Amino acid sequence: DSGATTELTNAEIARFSRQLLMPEIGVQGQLKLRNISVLVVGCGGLGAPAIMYLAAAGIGRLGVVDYDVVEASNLQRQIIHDEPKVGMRKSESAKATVNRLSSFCDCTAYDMLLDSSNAMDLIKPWDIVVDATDNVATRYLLNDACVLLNKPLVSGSALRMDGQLTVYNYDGGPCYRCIFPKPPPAETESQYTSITFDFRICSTVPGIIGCLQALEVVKIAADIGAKFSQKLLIFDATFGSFRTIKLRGRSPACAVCGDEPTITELIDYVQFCGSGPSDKTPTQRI
Amino acid sequence: DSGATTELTNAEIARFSRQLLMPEIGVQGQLKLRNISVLVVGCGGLGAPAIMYLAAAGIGRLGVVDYDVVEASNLQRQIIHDEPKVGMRKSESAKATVNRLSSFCDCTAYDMLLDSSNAMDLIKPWDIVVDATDNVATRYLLNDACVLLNKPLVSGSALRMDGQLTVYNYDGGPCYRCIFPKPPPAETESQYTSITFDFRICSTVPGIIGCLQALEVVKIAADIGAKFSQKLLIFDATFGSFRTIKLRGRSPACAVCGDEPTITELIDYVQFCGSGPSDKTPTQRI
Amino acid sequence: MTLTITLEFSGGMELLFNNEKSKQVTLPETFTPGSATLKELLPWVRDNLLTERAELFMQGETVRPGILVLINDADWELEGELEYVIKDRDTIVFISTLHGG
Amino acid sequence: MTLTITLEFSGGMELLFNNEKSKQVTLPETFTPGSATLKELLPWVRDNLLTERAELFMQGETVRPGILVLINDADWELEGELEYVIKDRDTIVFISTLHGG
Ligand SMILES: [Zn+2]
Ligand SMILES: [Zn+2]
Repeated sequence: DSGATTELTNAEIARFSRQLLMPEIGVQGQLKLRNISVLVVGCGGLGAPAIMYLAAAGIGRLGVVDYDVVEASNLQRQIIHDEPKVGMRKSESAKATVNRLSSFCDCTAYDMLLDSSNAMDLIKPWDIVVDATDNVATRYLLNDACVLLNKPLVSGSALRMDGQLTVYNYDGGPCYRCIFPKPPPAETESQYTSITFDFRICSTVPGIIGCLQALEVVKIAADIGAKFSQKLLIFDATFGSFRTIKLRGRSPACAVCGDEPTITELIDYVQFCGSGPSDKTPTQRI
Repeated sequence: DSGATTELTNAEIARFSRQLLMPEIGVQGQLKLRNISVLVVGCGGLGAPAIMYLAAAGIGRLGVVDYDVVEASNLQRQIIHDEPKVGMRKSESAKATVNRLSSFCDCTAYDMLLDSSNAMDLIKPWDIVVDATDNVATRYLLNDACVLLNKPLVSGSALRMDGQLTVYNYDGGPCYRCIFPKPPPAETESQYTSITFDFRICSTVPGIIGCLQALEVVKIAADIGAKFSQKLLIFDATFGSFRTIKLRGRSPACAVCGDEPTITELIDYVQFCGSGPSDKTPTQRI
Repeated sequence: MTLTITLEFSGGMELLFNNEKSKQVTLPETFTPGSATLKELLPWVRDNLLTERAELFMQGETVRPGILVLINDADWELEGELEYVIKDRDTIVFISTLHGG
Repeated sequence: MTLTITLEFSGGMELLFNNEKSKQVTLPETFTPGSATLKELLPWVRDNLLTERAELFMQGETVRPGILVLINDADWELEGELEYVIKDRDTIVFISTLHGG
């Protein structure tokens, strides 16, 4: 970091006036947003609104990561992409949208598949990480890297009419492994997936969860305090119900964040989970 | 309406595959989205995500209404607009974004200030109305017009760290006037506004409420059933808390939707409220 | 025997009440359990907790138009409004309706 | 004396339980109030309510990894997990963690 900015320019004051006059944020909070860096992993359904609202809110530096290409079937929910961008790298498409939204945001696109060989180097320079991915192997990978590098991880997920949100490795709270020490068994996953329609998703559900991820990032960045450490928000779009439940605390026995961790560097997550990020679920079965 | 479409094209099946395979929506639900028309009044903080997600989800016809011009200070939260669009009419900017997002959505822009002389003609052809406005006079105007024309009104609002959502005039539930027969007294409003910082707003709060409005519209359109008739969702972004409260039912004594209505055509809402949509709140006081 | 209730202020109402969003209060003995109603509570809240001008909270004997009152998460209209008899441990919420967007 | 509890299924778990999201059940008399635990409840739920293959819900004597159990809106780990003694009117939620986005 080459020196934090200590004053807002007149252009920034005009741009963020409605927000920086809020007592919760203020000029100091807006400066914190300006000086922080956020890495969003996944430019899909969750990443789309999260990235757009983070750029709009005045986050100074954004990294956007995806290894995939924009497909027509993404546009039903991934509003950061659009029809002219079909075929483009998702990370580049997301960066182009950010550049159009705000010249106050310095955005870097990473067209890459995260794995244990590259995750530490990628994540190290960033202050806050957003998990907007879509597979269990990458979720464990991101979790372990964030614990090893001591970064808060704002985690969202969405499927069918369901959404979940929590913040890991923040404010003394648990990490993903504290809650889920073992991944779902690979041998039952494909059957579970086919029963639960794990590839189907309502347009607006990732929108709601992604916006909430952006809000949690803004609150961490502005030092207002995220409220979803050791708490899980469960959204059911069918009933329009939100439920917040209390999670266990950090586990002293956790393999990565515990008192005597057995995981001190990244492992092979595809092997650990029995499936990887590129095992795509079928999208067109009609 | 010149004949509803009864089959999805292959392009539509590919585009909406992830959604139309959901049992809650299905091909029949997707066709309903395709054949319905939705009018979004307000292309600001709430309208931005609502319009984008409605277009993405496959709503066949969208009307977008605003009388204002895109300003730089809007971009902190109104992600449907961007820097190259500063100075453009908001309705035209919103339509341009919709056109880029989806060629399956027929979008019409209305650059106009709604009042009692034009609201009935504007609203009449649409199936569902979204209240994404920012002032009390237009909220009463939209409510009365929707009651007189028998349209469901999906109402959202956002301010500071607070958001609210409800659906009026739907499924036998109350209208806005049933809950609030009288507008806030004009003589205390300016003081109340200055105490409560009524012009300040966190970026992501209208994002969350606007997404929820889009979800309620999709559920009404696909006949899944909106869950916020006679219910009010209250979101507090400081605590990350959502609370759903039960509202009174339709009031037989309501001046517009009651058993013996006294309002049978639109009235002068600026006079009724003592303030109008163009009484702008200060946005830059530093 | 006294009544202890929770008062909550939301949607901007908290800014009229010293920016406190939630407050547990034990009502004075003039509030008789079993008969004290919201009609008595409103002026007590105004006189004891409100930190801004009275007319921003009350008009006549009820709340200013635009304020919604909730009794244990239900619209007070469902509970008898001013005639509602306060019960121990009730939660009463004053919420300002928002017009912004 | 019997135990009546509410079971809820969320995050996709409902699709293993006949697509029912919420079900009130009265447990048979083999569940002794004051001593019956979740260790006994899990196989009963599996044998009486599950409509898909057993290993999608349980592995060994506990739930399949990836399923979170909530007792009255708290992570069951805070309540003793399998050793938790069921109380009348408890709400037990089985929720599948989502990986999608
Ligand atoms: Zn841990
Ligand atoms: Zn009415």
